[in-house]
Amino acid sequence: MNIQFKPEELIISTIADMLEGLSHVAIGASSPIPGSAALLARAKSKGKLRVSMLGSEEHNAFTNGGTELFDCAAQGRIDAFFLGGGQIDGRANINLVGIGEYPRSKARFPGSFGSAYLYFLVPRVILFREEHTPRVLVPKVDFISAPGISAENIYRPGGPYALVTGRCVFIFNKKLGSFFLKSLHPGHTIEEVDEMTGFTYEKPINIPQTPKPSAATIELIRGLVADEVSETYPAFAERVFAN
Amino acid sequence: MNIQFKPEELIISTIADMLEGLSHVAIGASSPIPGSAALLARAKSKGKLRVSMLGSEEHNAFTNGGTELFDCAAQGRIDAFFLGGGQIDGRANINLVGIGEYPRSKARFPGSFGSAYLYFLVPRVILFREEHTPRVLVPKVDFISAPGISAENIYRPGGPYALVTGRCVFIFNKKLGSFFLKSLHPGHTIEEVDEMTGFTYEKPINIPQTPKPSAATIELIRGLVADEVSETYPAFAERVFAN
Amino acid sequence: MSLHLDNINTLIELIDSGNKLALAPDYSGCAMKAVRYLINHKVRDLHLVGVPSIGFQGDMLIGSGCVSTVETAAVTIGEYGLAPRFTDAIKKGAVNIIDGTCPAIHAGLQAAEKGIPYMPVRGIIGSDLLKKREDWIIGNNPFDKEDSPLVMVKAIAPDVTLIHAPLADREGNVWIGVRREMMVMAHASKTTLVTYENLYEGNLLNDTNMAAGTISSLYISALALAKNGAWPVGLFGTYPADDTHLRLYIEMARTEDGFQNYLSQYVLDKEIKE
Amino acid sequence: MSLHLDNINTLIELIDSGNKLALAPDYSGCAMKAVRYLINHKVRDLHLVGVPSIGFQGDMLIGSGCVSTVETAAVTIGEYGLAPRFTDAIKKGAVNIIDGTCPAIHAGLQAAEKGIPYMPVRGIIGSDLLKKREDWIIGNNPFDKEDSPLVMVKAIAPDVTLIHAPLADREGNVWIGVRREMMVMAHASKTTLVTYENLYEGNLLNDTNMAAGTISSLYISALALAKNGAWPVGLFGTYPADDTHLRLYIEMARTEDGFQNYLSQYVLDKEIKE
Repeated sequence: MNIQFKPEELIISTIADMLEGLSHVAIGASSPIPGSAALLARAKSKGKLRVSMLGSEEHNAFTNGGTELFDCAAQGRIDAFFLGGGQIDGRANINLVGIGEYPRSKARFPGSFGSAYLYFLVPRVILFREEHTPRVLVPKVDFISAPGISAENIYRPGGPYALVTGRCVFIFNKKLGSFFLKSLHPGHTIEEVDEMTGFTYEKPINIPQTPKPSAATIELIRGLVADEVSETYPAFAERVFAN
Repeated sequence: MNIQFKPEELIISTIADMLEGLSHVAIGASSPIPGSAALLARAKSKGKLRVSMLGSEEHNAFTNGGTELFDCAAQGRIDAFFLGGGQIDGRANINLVGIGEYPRSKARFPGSFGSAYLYFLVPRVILFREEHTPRVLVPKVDFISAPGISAENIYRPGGPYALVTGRCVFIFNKKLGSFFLKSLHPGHTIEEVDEMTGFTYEKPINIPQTPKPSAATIELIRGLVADEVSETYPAFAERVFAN
Repeated sequence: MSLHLDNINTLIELIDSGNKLALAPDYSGCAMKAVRYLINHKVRDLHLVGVPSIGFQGDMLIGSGCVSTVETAAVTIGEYGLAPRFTDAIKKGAVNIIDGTCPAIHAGLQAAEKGIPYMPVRGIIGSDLLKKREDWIIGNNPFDKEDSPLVMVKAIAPDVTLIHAPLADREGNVWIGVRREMMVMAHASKTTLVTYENLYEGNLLNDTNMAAGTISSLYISALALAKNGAWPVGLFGTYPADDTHLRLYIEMARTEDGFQNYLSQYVLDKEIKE
Repeated sequence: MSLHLDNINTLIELIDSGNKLALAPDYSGCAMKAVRYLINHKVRDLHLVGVPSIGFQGDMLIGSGCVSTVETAAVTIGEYGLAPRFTDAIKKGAVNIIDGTCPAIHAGLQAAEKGIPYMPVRGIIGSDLLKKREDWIIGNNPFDKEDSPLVMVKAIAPDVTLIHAPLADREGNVWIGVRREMMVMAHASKTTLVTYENLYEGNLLNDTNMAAGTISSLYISALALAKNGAWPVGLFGTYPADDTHLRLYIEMARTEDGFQNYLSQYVLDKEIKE
């Protein structure tokens, strides 16, 4: 059986698998794909997974203002979070500030948000950036909004777990402080990933393909997840899930 | 014209005069007389004075839980507060903990509450203790819940302003670090106060009498104040203000 | 994922001897019914934390021998007088007292809420309270060496918070209104146990007005319905204290024997059979 | 003691050039109408504090030349793209940027709320943010020398907080529901100015349900009614953003000229005559 799916659906399914067995996943601003993945994982967990999604009324239990997400993470009550980056390097450093000399960046991004904190405190931080080019995945970020690794004496229960792009999945090896190519998305090649990645990374001899979503998963994505995520991201839901 | 009034009414009127011109007075637990005085001052201010009274629904604007009173004081938004003490000494140290060796006090009081903080941060702290005996007004307290004076390098916008008892009014002189007898309540003598006060204090040659409440003030106390304070202290209002 | 338990007994089993147990003062949310169960369970060596003070429930737990340490800004039963079993335990040295002050207790809990090791607090310096506290250290303002020293209060992370609330919903969300210190307690504690007066039909978080005063079920470990659960103390906005009964308690608890009589009449084996 | 002003003009006169002005992000309470007045008043040298980020109002104030410093965790207009006037000002070095991170901004405001000089915050160490901040110092846990160093964030005390809220009452109490960061802003600021969407009949503090989400008038310096006061941004629980207008803004503000056109069409002298 050959199931048709969109690239976004593959990524949603892939990220959702990384959330299996967790209790609480938080989603920051402007994150429709991580949000969809979390809602999919929630559906699969039969409600055991709690999702706190910024901007959602239905999936947001925070009642203590802007500080609660951060306090909650510090209390160890958030298992996974998502971060992106204008630049991401091979040490999993992320740059949400700008390109070029700081502060007069020649390309300025919005800013670091809570990354410099949540990257330290949330055990499983999944980096997600759909664009997989040497412009984004660089040897060394121009500005470290949040570092991928820390010295041993730094309190850091959290950190990078994986990097998911439009082409592949990397797993971060904390001991080595580098990424390991875990799988290539269907239709993408190692040569392409090599060429489009600005940093060096480990890879296995035989590179597996990112598992395709099952028919049941696709059904869940297009049904419940599409419906639920449209509350917060109507434009995204319309674009990706509408037939 | 000779107006009849109760000792409590004199004290209420005396304390209310100390609150004239202020913007915000807070009242802690179990403080019916300071509470009545604050409500009287509020009535006289035509509502300009805000009263925040623990236990009141009508006169309590705090919506941020137990921490708000203390934060509010630190912000400089509380002009006056009241403290008592199982013991009070001539340096305006107060003891809310117990008599004798700590911690196995032979007489144990409830505890220090917020005194160790509010005494430092509220500009005008009025000490009030109806019982005026050598047992309460001691040369030196057995335990300093909160000190009357602090070294110059200690951040202390607040501190003791006056001590009002059932017999007289003392004003605290911060420079000298001692009390000054300001007035004797009608019917009380300097000999009696000398005998009943365990600490030494300054006094003028001619000791004034504590001003008696005017007829208008008495009317206000028995009318509006009695009514308002009965919300929080029904037993007190019944005992003192009922004819 | 229901956190609702059938009865208070099961709820109380989540409290172990030796736990650091945070409790509210009489004017806030006191789970008095649950406390009577706790006494029946013969829990021992509790380290009570009054947030920032405790009243009748503290006195009863101390009198029942459940408590080894009391950390609080006060043990107070307000206008009723001095807390008789607490006062007696202090005199006998039967309980270890950690005297604090309200804002420092709030600061310690807020530090735990934020996952930071301590919080600076103004005031306190020169108080004898400071002499007895190893969890308070005098520090400096790193931004202004000329500034006053200030007290650094160590984080207070209770094992368990036990409170009574007016409302809870089926999801396990708990409404506490402006009694926000109970939210801080829940955030700071590993386990939060709640008894509640009434079930709220619907989801408290879905009503914008109610949500502002609600502790999310995220922080609630388990809860159980307890009608009149704060009695004989009052519950804010719900019912007043039972003045007659509280005066009776004060009268009986004046002596050790009288307190034991109170226990057998009103506490021991009573609640279990309810 | 009414804090109510007849019009937004009088409210805005309470903001001076050079003030440190705290603002909310687009998803919270943005006093957009008041911001248009502010632009008309030609206020200069503002030090904006985004709590913890700012959006359209920040971009407009920057583009109008009202701002010398932006202190924020982000300037973001969400899905609409990059904030055009902010990005341009950074490129030209026309504005001083103090890049922060959300929890540190909240911590700085909470320190001001508590009257303490600083608050410890976890994380951050190793971020380049730290290199540029003199108001962040690395310190230690005084209770455990083996523990990780941690950042001490200096208190942030804004001169003025300017927000828009769904409801206010005649007493000057302001309802903000779960958008609690606006309460912290008010507590931390010397002056708090509020525009509000609707007048609440009665006293918000007398309704137990509403009180939990209300900032007491104690912290409100002045307020003014502003119908549709958050437009074109949305107001939580009240109305959504005007998507079409915001896209138009983005389009026009792409260039300096386009932005000036936007100002003359929608901002300059408009509000004054309303």
